[in-house]
Amino acid sequence: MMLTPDEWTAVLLSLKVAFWATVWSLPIAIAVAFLLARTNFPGKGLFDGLIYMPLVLPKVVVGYLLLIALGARGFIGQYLAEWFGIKLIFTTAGATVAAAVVSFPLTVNAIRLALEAVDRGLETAARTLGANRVDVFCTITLPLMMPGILSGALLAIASALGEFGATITFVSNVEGQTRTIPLAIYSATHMPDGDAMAARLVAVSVVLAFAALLLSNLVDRRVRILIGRT
Amino acid sequence: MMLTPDEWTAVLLSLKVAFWATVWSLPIAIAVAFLLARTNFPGKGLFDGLIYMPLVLPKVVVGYLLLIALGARGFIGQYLAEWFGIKLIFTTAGATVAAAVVSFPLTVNAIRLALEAVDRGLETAARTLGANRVDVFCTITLPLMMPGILSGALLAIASALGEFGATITFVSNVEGQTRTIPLAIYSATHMPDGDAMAARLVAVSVVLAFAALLLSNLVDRRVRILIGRT
Amino acid sequence: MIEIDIRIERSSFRLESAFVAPGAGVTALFGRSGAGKTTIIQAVAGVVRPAAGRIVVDGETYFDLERGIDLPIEARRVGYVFQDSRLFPHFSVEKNLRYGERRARGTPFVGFAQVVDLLGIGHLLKRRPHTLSGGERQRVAIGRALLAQPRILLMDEPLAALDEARKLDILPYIERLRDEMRLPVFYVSHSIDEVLRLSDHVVALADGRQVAAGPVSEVMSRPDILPVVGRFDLGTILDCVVARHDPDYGLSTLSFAGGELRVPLVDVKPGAPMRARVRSRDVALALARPEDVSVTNRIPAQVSDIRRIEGPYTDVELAIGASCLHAMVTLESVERLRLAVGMEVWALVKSVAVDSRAASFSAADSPSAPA
Amino acid sequence: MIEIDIRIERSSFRLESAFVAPGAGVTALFGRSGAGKTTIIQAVAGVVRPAAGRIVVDGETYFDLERGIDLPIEARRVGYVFQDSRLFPHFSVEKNLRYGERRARGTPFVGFAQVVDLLGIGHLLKRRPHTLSGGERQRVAIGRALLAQPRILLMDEPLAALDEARKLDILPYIERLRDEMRLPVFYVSHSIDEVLRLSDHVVALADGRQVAAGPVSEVMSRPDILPVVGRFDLGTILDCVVARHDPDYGLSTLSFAGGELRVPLVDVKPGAPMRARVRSRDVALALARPEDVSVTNRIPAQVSDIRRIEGPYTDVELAIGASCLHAMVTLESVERLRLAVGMEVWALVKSVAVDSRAASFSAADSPSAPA
Amino acid sequence: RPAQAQDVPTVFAAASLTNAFQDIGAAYTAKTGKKVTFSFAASSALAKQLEAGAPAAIFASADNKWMDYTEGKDLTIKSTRVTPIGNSLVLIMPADKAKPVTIDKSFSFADFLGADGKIATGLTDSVPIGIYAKTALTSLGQWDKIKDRVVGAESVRAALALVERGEAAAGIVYSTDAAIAKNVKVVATFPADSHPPVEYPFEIVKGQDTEANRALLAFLSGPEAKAIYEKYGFVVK
Ligand SMILES: Nc1ncnc2c1ncn2[C@@H]1O[C@H](COP(=O)(O)OP(=O)(O)OP(=O)(O)O)[C@@H](O)[C@H]1O
Ligand SMILES: Nc1ncnc2c1ncn2[C@@H]1O[C@H](COP(=O)(O)OP(=O)(O)OP(=O)(O)O)[C@@H](O)[C@H]1O
Ligand SMILES: [Mg+2]
Ligand SMILES: [Mg+2]
Repeated sequence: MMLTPDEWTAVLLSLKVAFWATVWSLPIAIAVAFLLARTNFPGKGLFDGLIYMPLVLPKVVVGYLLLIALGARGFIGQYLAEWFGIKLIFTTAGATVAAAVVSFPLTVNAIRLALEAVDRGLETAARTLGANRVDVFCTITLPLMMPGILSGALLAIASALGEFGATITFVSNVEGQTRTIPLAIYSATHMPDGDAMAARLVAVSVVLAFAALLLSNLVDRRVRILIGRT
Repeated sequence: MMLTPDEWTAVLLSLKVAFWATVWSLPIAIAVAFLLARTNFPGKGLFDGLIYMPLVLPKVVVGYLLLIALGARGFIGQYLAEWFGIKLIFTTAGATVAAAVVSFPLTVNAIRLALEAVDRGLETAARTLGANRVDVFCTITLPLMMPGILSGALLAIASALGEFGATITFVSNVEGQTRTIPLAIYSATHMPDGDAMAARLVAVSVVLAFAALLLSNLVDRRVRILIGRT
Repeated sequence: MIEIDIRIERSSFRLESAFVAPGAGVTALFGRSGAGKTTIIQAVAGVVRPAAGRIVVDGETYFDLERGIDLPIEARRVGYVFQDSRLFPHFSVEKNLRYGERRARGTPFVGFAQVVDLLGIGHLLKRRPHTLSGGERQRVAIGRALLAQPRILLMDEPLAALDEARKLDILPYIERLRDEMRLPVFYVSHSIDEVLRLSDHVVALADGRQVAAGPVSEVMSRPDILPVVGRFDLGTILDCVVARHDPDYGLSTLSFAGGELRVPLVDVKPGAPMRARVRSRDVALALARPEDVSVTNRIPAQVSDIRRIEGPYTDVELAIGASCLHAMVTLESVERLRLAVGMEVWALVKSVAVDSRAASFSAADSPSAPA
Repeated sequence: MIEIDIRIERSSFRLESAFVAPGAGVTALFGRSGAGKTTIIQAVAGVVRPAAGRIVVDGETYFDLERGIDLPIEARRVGYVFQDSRLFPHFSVEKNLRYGERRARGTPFVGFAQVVDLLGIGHLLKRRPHTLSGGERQRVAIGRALLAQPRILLMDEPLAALDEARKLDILPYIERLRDEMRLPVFYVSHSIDEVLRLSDHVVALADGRQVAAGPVSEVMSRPDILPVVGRFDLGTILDCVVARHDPDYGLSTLSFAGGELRVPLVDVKPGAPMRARVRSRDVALALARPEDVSVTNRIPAQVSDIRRIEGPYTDVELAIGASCLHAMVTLESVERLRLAVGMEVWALVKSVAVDSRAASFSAADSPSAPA
Repeated sequence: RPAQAQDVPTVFAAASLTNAFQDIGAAYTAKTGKKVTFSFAASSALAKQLEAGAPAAIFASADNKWMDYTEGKDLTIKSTRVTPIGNSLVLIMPADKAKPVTIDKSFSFADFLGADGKIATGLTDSVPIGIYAKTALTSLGQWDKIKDRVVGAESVRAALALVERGEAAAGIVYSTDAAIAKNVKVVATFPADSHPPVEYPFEIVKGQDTEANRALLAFLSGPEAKAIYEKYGFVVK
């Protein structure tokens, strides 16, 4: 199957966005999952609810909210630009943020479930052996919740690969910057003669998804052997 | 906050769609999660991959594929209509199918994680006490994975409430039939004075999401007490 | 009758075992940590699949590689008390107990109230498993297995987490199951006391090999069993018949081939068979019948063998009529008394030191009192 | 010194306990299932927070409600061997062992090779915990706790899953920790043998109440301890000094206030203090010094008390010089010998029946041999 | 409910017709007492649904391409086509920066946009407004110079939002959209010869050619409707 150069650009961009969205959101998702599963603080319910918002709102609305918040004139965006020189709108970085935000509830949810399944008795045992909370988290909790983290990462990658609404609304469709596979497919399906192109790109998406799944399954198997859950 | 009758229609329709999508997809998701977590069969990798497809593909493509498959002339849809008199296109049933399909990978993933965390030693113990596999599943496995099922249900409801792309592509935007909140928001943004309406509907989405979360948390707490994971 | 003839392969472990155990009574699985005891239990329960062989319990084939039989776990009706208790965390203690009861087939031989009472778990019924102490958990697990009205009871160190007093409470009940219900029991325990008291049959394992299998009196007097039982627990088992009771003094007299033994009162009708265990270290020897000593049992015997064990310990084998008794004495005593094979001596055994129990297959209709 | 004075509240359980245990040596926590033993251990480890009171170990305050001190678990440096082994499933056996070792502070008092060797787990190092048998798991757990070089060792039924032979291997090592490292140990066990052999101090609990606490010889001879220890394990502890060795016969002579006792050879220098435990049921009485019997220890004594226990069992308290010894004899013997308070008798104790061990706080530089 | 599609005709309409059609629908019901339902979505989505057998009565597309597509597939009836309205293409800017310009062959969009200003419109290869914009820019000889400055939004409304919020320096939208937007000003109208005419063709769907649907189509292109179209800024033909 041959892709046109434009399509190749879209595929590579999608991979880049999915990769970075996952890399950035994972640690934050782990931290948030930890807060939700293990701590209690005032306003936790609200926080919990906010986490699910990107899922429950139409993605276009999410994109619009991102635009309002993180656009060059947005109430956060203007400071990002002023202080750090970070520009999100119309950039790949912005597409990454959109993908990360949309996949965030999924990632958090997967990690949280895994975290709750970790035997706290093992954590206690580690502490009696002289490990402090951080140490325990890194050496016991984190490895034991690896299947959940992997699953969360897979969801993040998959949903980043498929993200359309928030991306196009927030960062629009700029060739080579924000035009990921879904945006290209969207365009294709809106062209009377775009079916072939759409089919090619859908096929690429499917292949990528399978590759991600395969990789995640391989890693998962290794992880499960490592943590003795075979 | 006052909603117009049209808006009320959309809200009630969204609730109906989210409810039925969840009710229908949960048992299937449980069965699929079980297949994936506990069994091995040829083509399992392919099956696993297919489950994630609705997540990885742009929702518009998912809607388009549904249209091709389940539309009145679709290769499945024509038999549905002929044999069972089931019509999905333009109907609330179709919107429900779209919502269920899109949320399916999320639900399966949550349930699968929970299923994998169930201690198989307890299942063995139940079998030695005379319970067959089905009995064990109903009395031991299912209750123990309840937090995961709840979490999966919450994800299903949330994503059904937010589903736009697949719905509008598959069953169009028909008032009272398929115009759920996200579609109503879409329509609102195409009206000169639609911003206020869009904002109202977004607010309703948020409220619904919080209500669902609250409910799920309440149930979750009870479930956790019941299964001794407090 | 229970026939086991299996081979099990594990990544770094291979077990081979073949024995026939009586269809009622307790079969003890014996051996050091990692010997394969749990593995055998698991094979009987159907949790582990042997690589070859067959398992037949009471005429019912659980597993037979050649005939392609492999009964599912739930059809085997085994009452499995796991080494870890495996209570259902989402059920109360009561529901845990009822779980197997509700699924039991055949006529129940034991009732809910009876089990709860015996195990002393009445005050725990409404509790959740995670709020129980280690021993409480194990008691509930035993109750749960019993109430499933199993065809065979598989007990994997069931009493290890229990205190002596509780053990002594529960042991007679297991004996009763064995005697009254004729329920076969496979019993894993590291406590020789428990094993000797309960078992009719012993299977000794070492590193997956079956070292010995047979009736307890036979296996336990084999010298190659020493590393397993430990020096202090060497002893002799005497097959006796209850001769008479002396309730005033709280003593019973048992007669065995070659003599009589007075032991703390047993709750068994005269004429019934009994088994008495006399530990070697509890037997002293005298050259003449000593008078004016508190030792009640003074039995004439003949030295049939003298064997050095280790350190100061010497095993003196005595022939008492057709029976045999072992005494453990110091080397110093052997020399001082000039003991030699063929010498006539008196064996001194304190009544309070004898463990006696109703022999299995007896017609006894009540459990023996704690010895 | 370890000071415990705590109150713990649980939904359906309330524990109150206050005792002072020596800063080295083993303190046994004793009591029936559900009495609160694990709960105390957990409070010391910091896993359970007392509602009130204080816990001071070796001058370091772990917990003090009033002063607002509550050291985090990891700062307490306790070596906790859990009732369930709690090995880390994602590490190999070796990594489990190294986990605490790498985080240990202070100079290590025990090395990796030493621990692996002693526990016989060298062949398991590369294995994963889920492939271990119950006893293997527990051995690894013990090793892991030791290698963390703890300030206090908390052992919750550590040997319950082990076979006798393995127990006998490990016990001397725990004794060695106690004696050489002067490492205080809290020890929960249902085995009186273990407790008596290891402990200097006993805390007896019943339903959350502290029934007794104090030196083992004191607590164990209190009559109200009977329900806990069980009739068979009543006994007397004699504080002795090693008088001389007789390697030819494999015997040692211990002298105590009032007499001498010959016991199997102990590996302790003459002059060193020892402790010997004589079980009541192992003591027989004679009115005259019996000759020509294998019993080595024949000690003149005076009957100071006679008490009926239950059934045929009677406890005869003997005064031997300044010491006291208990004999358990049948009622029949009491009558036959016409035993009465004040009578002169001979106490007969077989050498092989005496448990002797190096008394703690001794200058002994090697562990005592298994008795 | 399959019967409902028969009883009440469903009109497939491009999303940009939302407001006008709702008003016209109300007027139709008021006048005839008959109900009508609408489904507003992208013309492309509607065309695909027709292809999949959606039982719509009338298809109102936002451009000729998709109407040609359905005609080509024999989904709509060519002979019923009416094109009552059109639109014009305008250049807009945020209200606070707006300065009128004239677009002709000499007008440089690059200079107009400044160093890194972006120009927002619909997706240039799929959303109708984007296609028109690309055609216009190409015919003006500007496309190659600024194509990397063109940001394609998912719809006209989204493009408008980008300009309203000042994220894009300028935008190319329909005059109808510009008329209702709040913080933008039209700074120029594209010459009519720079792009094909912007037209909204309506046709009856194959198999729905009933008396009632003809009447409805006639009403949608009739005088009452035209008044409403005008109100919303459409160019009425
Ligand atoms: N998490 C808990 N919540 C409520 N009650 C508890 C909890 N854990 C233990 N208990 C109760 O506290 C009491 C003491 O428990 P503990 O575990 O200390 O007993 P134990 O002496 O160690 O017994 P065992 O020998 O059976 O292990 C028991 O009655 C137990 O049921
Ligand atoms: N899942 C497994 N995979 C590989 N080896 C195993 C597995 N389970 C047990 N083993 C090994 O099989 C051997 C026998 O184990 P088993 O549990 O039967 O021992 P056991 O006699 O019950 O010992 P214990 O008294 O310690 O419980 C051990 O060496 C153990 O390490
Ligand atoms: Mg075992
Ligand atoms: Mg305990």
